[in-house]
Amino acid sequence: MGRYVIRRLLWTVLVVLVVTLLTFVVFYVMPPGNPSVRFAGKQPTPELIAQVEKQLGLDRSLPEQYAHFLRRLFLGDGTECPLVYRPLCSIESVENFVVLDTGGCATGVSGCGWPGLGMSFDSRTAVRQELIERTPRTLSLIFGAAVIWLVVGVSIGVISALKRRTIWDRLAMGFALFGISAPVFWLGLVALWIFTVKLPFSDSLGTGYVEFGNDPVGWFTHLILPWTVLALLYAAFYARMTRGNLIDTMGEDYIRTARAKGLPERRVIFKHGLRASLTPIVTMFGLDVALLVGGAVITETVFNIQGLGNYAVQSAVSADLPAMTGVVVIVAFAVAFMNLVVDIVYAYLDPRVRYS
Amino acid sequence: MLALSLLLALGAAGCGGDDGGDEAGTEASEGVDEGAEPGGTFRTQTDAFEWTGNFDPTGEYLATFLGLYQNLLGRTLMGYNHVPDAEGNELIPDLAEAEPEISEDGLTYTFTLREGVMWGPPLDRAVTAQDVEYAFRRIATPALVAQYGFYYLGVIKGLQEYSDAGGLTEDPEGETPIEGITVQDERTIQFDLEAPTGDFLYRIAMPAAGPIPEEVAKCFLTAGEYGRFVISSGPYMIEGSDQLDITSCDTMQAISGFNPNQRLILERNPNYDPETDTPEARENFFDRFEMTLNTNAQDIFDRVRQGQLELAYASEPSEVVREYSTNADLEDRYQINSGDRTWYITMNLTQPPFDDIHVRKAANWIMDKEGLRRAWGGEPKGLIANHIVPDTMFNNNLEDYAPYATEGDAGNLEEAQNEMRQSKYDTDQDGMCDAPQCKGVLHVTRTTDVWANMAPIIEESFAKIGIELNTRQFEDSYTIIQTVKRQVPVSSTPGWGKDYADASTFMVLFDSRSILPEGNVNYSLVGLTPETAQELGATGTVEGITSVDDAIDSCNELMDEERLDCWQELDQQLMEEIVPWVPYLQGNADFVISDAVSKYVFDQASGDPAWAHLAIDQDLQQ
Amino acid sequence: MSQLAEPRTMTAERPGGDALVSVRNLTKRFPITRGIIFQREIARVHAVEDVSFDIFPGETLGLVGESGSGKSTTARLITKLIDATSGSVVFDGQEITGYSRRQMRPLRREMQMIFQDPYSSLNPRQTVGQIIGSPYAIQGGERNVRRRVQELMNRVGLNPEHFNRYPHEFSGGQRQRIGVARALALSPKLIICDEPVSALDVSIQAQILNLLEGLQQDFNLTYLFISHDLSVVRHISDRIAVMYLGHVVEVGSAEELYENPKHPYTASLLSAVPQGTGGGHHRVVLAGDVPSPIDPPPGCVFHTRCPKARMVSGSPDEVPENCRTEFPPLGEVEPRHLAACWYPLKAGEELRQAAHR
Amino acid sequence: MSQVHASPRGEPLLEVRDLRVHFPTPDGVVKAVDGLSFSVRRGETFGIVGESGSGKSVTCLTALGLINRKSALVEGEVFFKGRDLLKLSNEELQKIRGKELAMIFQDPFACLHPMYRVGDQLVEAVQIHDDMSRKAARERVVELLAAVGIPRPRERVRDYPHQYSGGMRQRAMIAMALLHNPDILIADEPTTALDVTVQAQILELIERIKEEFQIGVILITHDLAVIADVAQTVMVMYAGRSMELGARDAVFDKPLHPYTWGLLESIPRVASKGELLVPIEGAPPSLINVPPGCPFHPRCPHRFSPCDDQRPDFKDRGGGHPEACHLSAEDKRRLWSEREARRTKVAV
Repeated sequence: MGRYVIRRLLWTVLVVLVVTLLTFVVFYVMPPGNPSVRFAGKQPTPELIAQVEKQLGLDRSLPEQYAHFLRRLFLGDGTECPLVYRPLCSIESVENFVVLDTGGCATGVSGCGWPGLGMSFDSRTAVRQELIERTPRTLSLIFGAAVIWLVVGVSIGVISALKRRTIWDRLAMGFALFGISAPVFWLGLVALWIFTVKLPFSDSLGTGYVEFGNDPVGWFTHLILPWTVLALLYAAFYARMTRGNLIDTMGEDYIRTARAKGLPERRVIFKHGLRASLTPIVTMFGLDVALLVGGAVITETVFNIQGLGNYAVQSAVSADLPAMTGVVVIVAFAVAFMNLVVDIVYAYLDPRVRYS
Repeated sequence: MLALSLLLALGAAGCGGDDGGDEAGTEASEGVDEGAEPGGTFRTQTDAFEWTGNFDPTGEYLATFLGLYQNLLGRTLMGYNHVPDAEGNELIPDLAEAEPEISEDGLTYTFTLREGVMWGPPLDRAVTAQDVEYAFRRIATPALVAQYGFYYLGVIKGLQEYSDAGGLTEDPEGETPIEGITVQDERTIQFDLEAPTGDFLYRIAMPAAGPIPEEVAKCFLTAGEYGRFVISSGPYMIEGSDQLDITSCDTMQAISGFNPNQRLILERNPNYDPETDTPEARENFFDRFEMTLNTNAQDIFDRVRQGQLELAYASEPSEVVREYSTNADLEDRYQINSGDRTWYITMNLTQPPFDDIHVRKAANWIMDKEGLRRAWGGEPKGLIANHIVPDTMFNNNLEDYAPYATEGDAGNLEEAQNEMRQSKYDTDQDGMCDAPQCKGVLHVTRTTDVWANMAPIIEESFAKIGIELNTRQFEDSYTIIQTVKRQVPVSSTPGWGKDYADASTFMVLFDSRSILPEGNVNYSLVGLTPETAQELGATGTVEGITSVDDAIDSCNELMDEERLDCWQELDQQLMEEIVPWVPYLQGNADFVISDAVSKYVFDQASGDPAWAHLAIDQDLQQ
Repeated sequence: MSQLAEPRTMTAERPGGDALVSVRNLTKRFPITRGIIFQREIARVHAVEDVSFDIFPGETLGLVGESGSGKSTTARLITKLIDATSGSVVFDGQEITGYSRRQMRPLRREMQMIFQDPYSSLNPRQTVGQIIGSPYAIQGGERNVRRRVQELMNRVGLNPEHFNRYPHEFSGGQRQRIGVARALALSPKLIICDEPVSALDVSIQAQILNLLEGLQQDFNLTYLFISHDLSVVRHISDRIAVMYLGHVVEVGSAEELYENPKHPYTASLLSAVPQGTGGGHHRVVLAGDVPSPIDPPPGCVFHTRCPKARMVSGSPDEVPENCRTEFPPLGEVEPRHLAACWYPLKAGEELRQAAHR
Repeated sequence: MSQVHASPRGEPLLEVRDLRVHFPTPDGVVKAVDGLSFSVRRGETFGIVGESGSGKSVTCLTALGLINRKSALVEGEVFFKGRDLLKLSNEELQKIRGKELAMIFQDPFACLHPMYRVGDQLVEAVQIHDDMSRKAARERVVELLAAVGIPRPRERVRDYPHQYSGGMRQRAMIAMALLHNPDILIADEPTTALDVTVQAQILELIERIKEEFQIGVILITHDLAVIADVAQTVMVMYAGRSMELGARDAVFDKPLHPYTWGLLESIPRVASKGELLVPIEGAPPSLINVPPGCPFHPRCPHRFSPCDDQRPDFKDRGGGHPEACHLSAEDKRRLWSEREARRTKVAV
């Protein structure tokens, strides 16, 4: 088990490297425009462009840029760390690289450090800092929504599987169809319009993100709408999947065995039926959550939650390579990590699967 | 007249302008003024921060920054009163106690700084002439990427040489004096120019030319870094500035009130003395200013409507324009002023069929400009443009100049076909382009709503003279048309605004010396020579293109009325003899404000709200 | 390695005849790998071990064994759907062991397969006519193809008018007839029937078995008939090979083998078959399960369950040493009757007393 | 329809009277079981044989209440120890299921829940009917696993089903069925998915258990040979109806129904080589469109005028061997001996 996890983690690192390399190659092969031009003003001169290129490191070849990226990723931002984000205390210089000792540095923003992700072209802030600030927002969004969609989706799926071909089933599947076909941005705008424009009974339902640490209640109320909107699509998917799985499972021979044992129907469904039909959902859930780390773009934009998805789009539009790679690293890591978690959970849930 | 008004205005500083009456298609130019009271927090949101130089005054070229800095954060030697219309484009002494002494030959400018202008916390000392000189050293430091450094390099004596030597370095020992900048004493600074420069004072009013304190800025010798440490010399400062520990470079940490991606929070600068300023220039009503990011533009307008925000700093969706311009109750919440900007369709002089001037003229004749304005949201969005430089910048002298005027601005097929008949691409002389070059002509435009709405109108207009456009929308359409090698024949992407109220800031778009392989703004390639063409990879008809470089140079040397006349003539020459554009809209600057804004004033110089004059009624804030 | 599994011994079964298929020392081991980047082999499934036999033209060779005995793997090795680990297969005089995919192509039509589940082996989006006619389509006009397909359909007992129907419109037995017709279309020399009737109802089973027998006579076909159902195998086969844990343990004529099994496994297997005679016979119930093919027992693979070996040793817990250490070669015990056993059964010998639960 | 007793000894433990199970579907009513009567006694193995779709499994699932009552129309009576199972509520049935009436199924690979330990699944079955501590329940499970021949049962209770071989799983299923000493064990194709040697083990186990616990066994299979080997009484089913019911020897040696004849002639017998297989023409009918009259008549070579419109009664026409065929007793004897002769002639 331990060895398995270590091997999978090494694999994760490899995946992250491959994905970042791809990002570099794509950026290099299909540049969305020279980002240096933008930072040389509206009447750029070749000298200014060259200067910006030099500062952004774009004057170097792709392999050099990538090597530089890797060095930073593994050794930290080091001396590349501009004063803007240099940590305040406990700096030790080791062969030109500043090693950050986080102990005792409670105050102050330490945007640079390990793993180093470089400076955003766009805002000249440390990408690492940006990600540190944005990740909790996105995670708050995803996990709240995930809880909602799991509870709602699975419950609806179970009800509709058990009350098959009744009005309940039809209502539930109608909901699922609506959830799947309603575009998220439309839902988001409608939700906002209803709850902040037409029935503005609470400002706290509106857009924006409130830090949990500052105001837990505000954090919660501000996230209710985005959670619901984001969860709706997934709840619909999960309801459909749970229904299908449960209907299949309830036709399995071992369910018949459970009934033949004389188990009450409730126990047959909840102990024997659900266990088997929810196991595949675990896999989907893990991957869905991981992909949302960089993919909740529309929800984040509509509800003005400045999270990772938002950052991904913003950096792609402005050709902000370090920011893009930063998000890619996080998403790749999240996907690989969630896969590992899913595999472990799956092996726990389904004894037929073993770590191999 | 405007160039004249420069000096006139200097004499009349503080007394208001003499000719601010021209409406120039704007309404409510006086704004709202219902007994403005001081205090409160002015809240605005934007749907995107797009700093180009990360807020460092030396490099930052974003118009938003210009307005914020000049109104609230920094004093420049020369400044503006932050009022609408031509009066708002007039210069006043700001950090300087009076207008400069200018030598007879126009080469030497001597400024005296006001007494009592202090740096905000944590500096707490007087602003000196050395601080101004230091700003110019920064402009001349290549690593700091001064994006409009061309306004000074090669203009002020010795500055280019200083730049060539590398500018500021971490080792101050090697510093050499700049020949053309002399600090006579703490409060007196003298500039010596290479040649007479008619708009030099406008240039001096730009943020980069304002004072910058060396003790802080010396720690930041890479582009954009100082933006997180900007020390105020104006009425407001970035929140948290007083927390900045300037004992050494290593102790400094970014000021908390500004995060380039998320927010700009300003509070009153305790060291600002209103005595050093005039209420005409700055009234400074509110106590605090917040500009934050809201990725949902619709939500910004909803919040303004509900009074949760005072002003929407985002472009209005057309529904909002329609609602505010048709609902009488909302009329005074929708503020429209001339934005001193021109929106136009650019035609590439090297690419067929636009390498034929008759085709370009026909395009001007046929274009349904009224249709395009409708796509923008209609009349509130601006006046129909008939030439290059916005009328406000010519004191409306060319208001009636319309070489391709058509009825209802909807295009004139007869005139267009007359032109087309003279073109080599109309082989059968029927007024319709019939050459293969007119089929599938690449038309680059943006993906956003306005441009998507315009595309079919443009296509339809061109089709009337036989030109079939192949419209392609790009997220980064500017990058595409700014790359010469892409050889884009026609694009409706661009628009241009002034840096300051001199036509030179428009004419640079036709200067052949500014044609660059990438980041090129002379999209039409006016003045392209076969040699440059080869160098840059431009193909097509590269011979026989008229250059206006000499005309630009000669106008630039002039001052006052002559200068204005010179530019007006050049504008007309461009429109009739070269025809690089189809200008269609003199864009307005329109803003939606909430009930709580008790005083609204537009700042003509920056094209933004005059932040320094805005006031709020806290009782109406939600 | 068995030194007796030589061609001489094998052809001795039918002197004078040239085998259509000659399998010699065929071995297939499936590696079990672990690791993501560098795959390490951690174990092997001994699916087929050192198997040798011949199939003569016009005969039906039955291949019986329980699940996991390697009978289907052997079939796939003969048709080269998978590659052998070692050993050789000679088909119609050609050594095909090293043949590439391209070289196999002309031979493919000469050896066809009929599968257990006819439905999953038929393309649901093709009509019956297309399925059966696809081999013809390359040559000849459409009319001609249709005529020939309909002839075939008629021959296998399908209504030729159902030419344009899809597989799902047919019952299980009819689908198997489609499978048979498809296999016949190319006039193959060898048809490998892999459990062709196991999924069918008894009444239908008989129809298909009769059909296969009839076709064999009409077209002079050679069958390799794989089944776990010993009654069916006995009914249709001329000769039978019995497999256990990847090894062929006994080969002989159907009659010989059923009446007079030589290998204790064959004997136990036969006695386990319900006779339909009212339970009067004595079953030899083998103890335990078949060992794992990943780690087969050393020596004779059957020794862990062999009642005869226990009879020889005289103790229920002991077996003779050679059974434990050395795999017995497949040798001729009686004329044309081969068995791989150190202590083959004598005629009429009872295993019952050694059998235990 | 008259009550039918095939075997005279003992009192009936389970008695099915005129059972009908019909499933309404959009395509029509599926008459899965259509008027079926039989009874099972203690100590008897009652074999039901028939092809797929003949209704043999549905019969037993109905008896256990495992048919969704909402989707099926069930008529008739199933008397078990004096109670009509069809009139019991779901809760009452639950108390009987797995306790007095136990069932094992065809595919042991699919019948155990793959995600729970075998032992836990059995313990659950113990505890659902007996108020017993987990520990005691586990003891009972180990005891029974040992009884059904699972080696090292104390260790193997902790295994998951996939760690068991097919035979062991079927043994575990049998152990589960026996936990509460049921009166009747219904075995639905218990050996079909198993290898012959394992099949022999399982059949022997069932036989031994029947003797030891004196229970009634209903063995459902399509395999005539298995039935012939282990059943005392045999019922042949076709299209949801009983065709013939009698003592094993009577049914196999002197079968009275042409369908039984067809079945016997279609299977190759290990014992006798070279017999001609005489398949039954055609295919079993769809249960939605069961042919009128005798359901077998379209495939019957001996059909005559009443067969196609009159449904033959299922009744004892003498000899305690009821069947449902219009042929006269004499014709039946004659035709069967003719067919026997033809079949064996080929062999000789």
